[in-house]
Amino acid sequence: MSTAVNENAAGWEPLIVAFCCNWCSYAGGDMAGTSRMSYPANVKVIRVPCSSRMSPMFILRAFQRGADGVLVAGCHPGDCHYSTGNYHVRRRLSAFKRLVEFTGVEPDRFEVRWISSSEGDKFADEMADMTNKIKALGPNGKMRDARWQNIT
Amino acid sequence: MKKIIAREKLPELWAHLSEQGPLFLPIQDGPVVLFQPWFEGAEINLDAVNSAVSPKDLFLPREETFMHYRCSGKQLEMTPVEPGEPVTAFGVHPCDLKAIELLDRVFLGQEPPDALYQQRRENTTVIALSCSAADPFCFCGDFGVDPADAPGADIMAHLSDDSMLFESRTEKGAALLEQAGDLLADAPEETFSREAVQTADFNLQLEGLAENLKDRFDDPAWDQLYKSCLGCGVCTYVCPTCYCFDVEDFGHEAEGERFRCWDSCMYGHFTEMAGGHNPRPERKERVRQRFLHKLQYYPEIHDEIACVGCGRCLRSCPVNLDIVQAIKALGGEKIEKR
Amino acid sequence: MTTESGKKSRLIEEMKAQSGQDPNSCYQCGKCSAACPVTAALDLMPHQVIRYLQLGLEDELAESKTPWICASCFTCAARCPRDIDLARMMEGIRLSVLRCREGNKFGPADLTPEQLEKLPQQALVSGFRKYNK
Amino acid sequence: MPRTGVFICHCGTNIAGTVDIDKAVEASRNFPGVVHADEYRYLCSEMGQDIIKKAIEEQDLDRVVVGTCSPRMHEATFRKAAAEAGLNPYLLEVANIREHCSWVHKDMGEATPKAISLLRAAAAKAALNTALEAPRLDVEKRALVIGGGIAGIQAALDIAEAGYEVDIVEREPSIGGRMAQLEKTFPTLDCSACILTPKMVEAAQHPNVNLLTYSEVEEVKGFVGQFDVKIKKKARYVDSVKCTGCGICWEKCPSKAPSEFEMGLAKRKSIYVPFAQAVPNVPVIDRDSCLYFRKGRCQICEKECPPQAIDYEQQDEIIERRYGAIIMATGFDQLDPTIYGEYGYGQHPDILTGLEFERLFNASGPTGGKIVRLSDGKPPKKVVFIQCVGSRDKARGMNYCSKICCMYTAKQAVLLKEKVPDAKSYVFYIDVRTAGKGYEEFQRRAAEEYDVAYLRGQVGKIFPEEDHLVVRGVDSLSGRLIEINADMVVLAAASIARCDAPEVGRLVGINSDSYNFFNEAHPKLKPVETHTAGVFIAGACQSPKDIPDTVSQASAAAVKAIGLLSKDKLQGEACTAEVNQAECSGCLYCEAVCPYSAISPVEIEERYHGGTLKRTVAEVNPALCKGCGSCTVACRSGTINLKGFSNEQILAEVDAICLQR
Amino acid sequence: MAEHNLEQIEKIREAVKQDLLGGRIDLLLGWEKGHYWWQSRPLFAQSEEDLEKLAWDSFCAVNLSRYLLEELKEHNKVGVLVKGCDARAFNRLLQDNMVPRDRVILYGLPCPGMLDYDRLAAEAGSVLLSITEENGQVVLITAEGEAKADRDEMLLDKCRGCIYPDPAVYDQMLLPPQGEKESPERFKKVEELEAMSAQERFAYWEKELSRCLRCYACRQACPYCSCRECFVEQENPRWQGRAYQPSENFMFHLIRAYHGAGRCIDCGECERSCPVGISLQELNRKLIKDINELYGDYEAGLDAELEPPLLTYRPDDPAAFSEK
Repeated sequence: MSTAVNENAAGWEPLIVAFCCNWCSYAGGDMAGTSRMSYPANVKVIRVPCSSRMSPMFILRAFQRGADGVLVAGCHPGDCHYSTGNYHVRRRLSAFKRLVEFTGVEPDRFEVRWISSSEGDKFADEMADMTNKIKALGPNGKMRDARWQNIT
Repeated sequence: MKKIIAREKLPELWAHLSEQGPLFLPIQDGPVVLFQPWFEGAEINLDAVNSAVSPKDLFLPREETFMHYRCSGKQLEMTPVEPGEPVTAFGVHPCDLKAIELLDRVFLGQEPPDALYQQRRENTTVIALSCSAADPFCFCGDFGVDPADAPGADIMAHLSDDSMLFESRTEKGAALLEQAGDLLADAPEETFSREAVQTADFNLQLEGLAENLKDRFDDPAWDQLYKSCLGCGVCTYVCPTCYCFDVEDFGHEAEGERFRCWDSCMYGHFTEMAGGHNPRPERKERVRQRFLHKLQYYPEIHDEIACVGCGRCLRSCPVNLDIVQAIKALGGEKIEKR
Repeated sequence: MTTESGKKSRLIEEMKAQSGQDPNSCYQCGKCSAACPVTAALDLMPHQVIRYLQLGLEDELAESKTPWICASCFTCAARCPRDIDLARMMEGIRLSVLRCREGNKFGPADLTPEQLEKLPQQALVSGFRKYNK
Repeated sequence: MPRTGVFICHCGTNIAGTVDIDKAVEASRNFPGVVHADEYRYLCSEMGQDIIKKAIEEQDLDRVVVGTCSPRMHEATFRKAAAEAGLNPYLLEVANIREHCSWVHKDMGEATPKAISLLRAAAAKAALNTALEAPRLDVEKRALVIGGGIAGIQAALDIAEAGYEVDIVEREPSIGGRMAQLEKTFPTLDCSACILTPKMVEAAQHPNVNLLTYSEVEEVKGFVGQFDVKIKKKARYVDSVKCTGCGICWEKCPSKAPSEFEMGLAKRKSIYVPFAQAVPNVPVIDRDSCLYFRKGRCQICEKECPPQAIDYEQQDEIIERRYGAIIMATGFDQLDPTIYGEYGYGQHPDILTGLEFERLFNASGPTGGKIVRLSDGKPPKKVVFIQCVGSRDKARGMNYCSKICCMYTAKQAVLLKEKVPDAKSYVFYIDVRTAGKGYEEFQRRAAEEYDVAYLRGQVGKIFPEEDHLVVRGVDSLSGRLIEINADMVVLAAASIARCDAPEVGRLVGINSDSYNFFNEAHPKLKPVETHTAGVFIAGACQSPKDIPDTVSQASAAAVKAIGLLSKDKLQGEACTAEVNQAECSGCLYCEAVCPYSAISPVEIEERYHGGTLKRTVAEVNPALCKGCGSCTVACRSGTINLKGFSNEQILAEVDAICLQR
Repeated sequence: MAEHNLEQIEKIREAVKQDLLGGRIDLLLGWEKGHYWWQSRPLFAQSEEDLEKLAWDSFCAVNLSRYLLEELKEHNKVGVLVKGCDARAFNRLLQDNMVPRDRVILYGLPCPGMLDYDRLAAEAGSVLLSITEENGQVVLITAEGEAKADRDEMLLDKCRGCIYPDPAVYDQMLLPPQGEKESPERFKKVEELEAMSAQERFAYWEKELSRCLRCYACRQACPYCSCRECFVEQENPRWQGRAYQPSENFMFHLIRAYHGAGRCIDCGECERSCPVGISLQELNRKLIKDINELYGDYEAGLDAELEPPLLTYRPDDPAAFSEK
């Protein structure tokens, strides 16, 4: 039973869901905007208060619903607005990333990055980089729920 | 109609049958045998005593979408799912087929019949297979099942060391044998005689049990019986006569599909009501429900115990709590062997 | 003094690879030199050796006697506030100097059969290893 | 179904230039739950806000989505507007279609569908928004200052002057701290006592300041505005009320112990005040050395005390008080240089640390203010100062620069020259760091006018020879070995965090860096705040500091505390975690990951088989919770959820954002 | 049953009898035999008569500690027979505040490793009547005669990687401990899977998980699954759909395993309980292996005082992603 992916390869554009912590990475995204940097529109950001709010289930849900890549971004270690959130994230998502890879998802499809509120350039670069990598990998069929594609 | 095929030619027959539509048969999948659609290279295991999960899946799939819904503004649009193509089930053992008859009484025995079930039932040709072996958990003998014969089959099949025999029992079955054409040869009558398979004897006294149980709802035996139950639901999922399902939606408020899927009375959520009340809050009530349903409630309506002695719950329960133990604890053991 | 910054020095890269020490973590406090028991005999003080490494003065280092006088007593390493193992670094320099030096190769052919017979196997292997890169 | 209104801002051409607004409005109308969609040129303007307010009232909207700039920009503005129209402000969501969309994409064909997608996600989230109320908390109008050094004194005085009560808890018998140990202060060479003592006295006499000396904080509970603190007032064995500080007791006391204040260079009596200007001027009895406590006899102090203030029966006393704010000013320690075997510290009486040397200058110090060698009492003619002893040393000491040593070494060299005019000073340094008003000038004067020889290098070995110490070092600039026959060596030992700083930090719920210095909430923008609301830090407990920096930081911390105390009520965080206690299994993983100690166990009763069963579950204190949500992920069953960023809301956003077509 | 075995049972029975009859415990959790000699089920003994049924042999695989969750609601003091994995399970529950230490008496038993009937039966070839054990071998007794098999080869899968057969926590050790075991093969399967390409791994897991019935037996049997309400059953939000889609299978199994990160005691009850034989333990072991590699060795259940690795951190922790 393999999951069918409907997109025709030619017109296919990847969907990348980026979960950004409110204080650093989301602000880094704002900075990218304020500085009029540009990155692919394939990336769509969901704001969370802290990267430690990131339940692995949100990540899997994004894959189920058709995301081709998922990025979680938080403050650099030591800079967490809530002081220790990202230290916990580092452990949680390192373990989870390896588990997800273990079940066959390509490593590039799920990434974690530390992006500070001043790193607009890094934000834009990471988004472009992720998009390029996902484009190279092609559409993600793994863990995708084919039924969601029938819904508008 | 009686036909025979050499054992080594069976793959050709399967390939042929699967061209007509999905062909389900016992396939070795990792450490277990399951009824699955045939595919090139599948490892068919006809020697397995029983599949890990019963083939009730074919008529009551673990998941079955039955409608799509869509709202736009105040308009609600509902589209039922189209019926599927005809299916062949190959190698269903007599106990499992007996169980399907028990399910028929539930889904088809009253008006209106369950359309989804009915459609699958009508769409499926069942090739039953007599048992060439039993394991220590097979106790179908207690339930009037003949391991060598399955009355409800479209075709009855028997396996020997070098060949397989088919005997059509219905028109559907005959048609199927017919269109297999040259793959099958006519079978002489004498090849059908078989040795009886010896099943386990747990020394059960089933007669009058249902009647007897009417007064045992509050029997202290329940206080002990349920204790080891983990509430895992394995028994209900592997059981050929369990038929409970749940209905769930997939999608969002405005669009999606509605499907039904297996559920289990061993789960707390099974009976949880919208307001939060749960009439079967603990394992004790759930264990009692499952066994009384098999042994008392079902017989009260359908005059037969809802167990076929397939032994799956004996094999699969991680803590060895099974229907035999329950029957014995509830007075269903013969006092002395006559 | 001409520095060669910008260009990667083979000697220094070799030294880094051999010793695992990074000269850039030195802030030139001179404690190594102050602690070294043979400073008086050195043409370059230990901290100056590191400074030369920082500046990429490869030729000057190759000419220096210091690495060859260093007795590897590890006092410098024990005292260094920057956690640099200077004794290792000196050994790294010695090895790199040897390896970078041309025309210094010798092999089994350079030895007489008698020598080959007499010399311990281990010494031969390590000798070839040292002088044959 | 909610009644959601979507409002899309053109932001002039900032958004409208790349996002097709009409298309976005049209698409929004089809989102589930949307009953109204509109656009405007500048939604954040008065007019724009009025459009939203009017629609809320006329269309009876119960959810609002605004597609505008970043929520970090104008979320507050729009929420206020919604509130003015009678809608709970938390029912409004912002879709960031400017910074995250129109400004980063150039093509309308790309930006428009993305904007629609973001709007759809916001609408899906908004549908699940609930009305939230930020908790309002009482403020106890009293502050606690932990540590009675110059930082603590300054902070307390500032708070007291602003009209609030403040308690100083000091573990030593007197306030004053490190500054009281100093002779002179750089770069002006003011007498340290002369500027500190008046402050100490002022603190003691201020009606709003309450001194709790010889006391320690035992327990801190509660949260900003309402810290419940237990303070242990250790028994002094002297009745502070009766005592007049006449000094007869310590004059007559027959037993002695090394003086902590004099860094062990001198002895004090068993009943003592640490130094002459001590505040309060009330002695304490040191049980460990007191003859009466050790052997049960003596009692001379009791006999001699004119007001009969000695009380051997006195017990430790626990004081419980509530405070609105806490300032940590616990100061620093000096690194013990014995780990540097090559310097021979501890093996020779003429090898001293900077703080020990400082005491020699003091008229009431161990030498009565004479600069002499402790070995033979002769004035030193050659003194070697070694800097960076333990500082900037990642191998054996601390990786940081202690900041004050360059200046105090220069100061001590200058003072030495003044006291012993024919003395010669040598300073081994790695770098001279004298950033500060008048600092560089002072250090240059030391080198140029006071004949202090600065040698750029370090010392490898010190060993005694005849009556002097041979200091063998190197001058890296000349590349020469230097050997000095010194009479005395002064080690500028690193300033380090108090050894018990992490435990003290834990008491009040703040954390420390890898050197055990307390962490500020933000290194630049919140230098005196901590991650625990209502707890501020001042002085060298945060990092090594000189006096002016310490005093400035103390005043800054005081201002923060005053700002807090001046409020009648505190506005808490609305987006806090909450526990569904019926489903909570009580594993308390949430408690383990909470950075604010906002989660605690609580026992509840539950019905079970007709009876009741007690069990432990988690409870969130909304006053402490800051809404990070780390607990929600530690909770496997989703029993703890975060208001405003709930599991349901985030999943709804994911679902919506993934509906691509 | 071998003599040796009967002696052991007698010893155990004597030890717990005193406590049960003397009132030190109100209930003893042990094992009794099922329909056949190779089956054991939990025993809930409250009387001397109950204790007569007590069994201890090579088929007592059921992890008893989990029953404490329910039994402590009804009984004040409960005694439990614990093997290595039951004891680690107990520590696990203790760490999660699920059981009060002072209301449980743990009777320690060294575990010889539990045998797999299916393996024995397959090895025997014909109908297996009984077995005896001697010197690391199992003697298979059939109608046709006797055959010997290497005991280690006959172990349940879950017992093959076991390192700690002795209880890590107990109040009283009833039989002499046997010491730690080497298990070079513990992560072998994980490593094999790691060596595959992503595509191959996905194919492996998709097939493996396609069998899943979502009966959640793995969860019910697991000593780290002690939530009152599991995420799979939550209605709001609906994390886990009930459909048998591959995506839902992955959701369930990844999250089930992840919830055990740093908490799984590697007892293998999940895999043993699985009616369709999914190699669940490999998911758990992958996490154990990675967390040990990244954040230092940690063996869940050995010491209830040690904080599980995902509840703590060090500022200089490594990450499995780029931190640049």
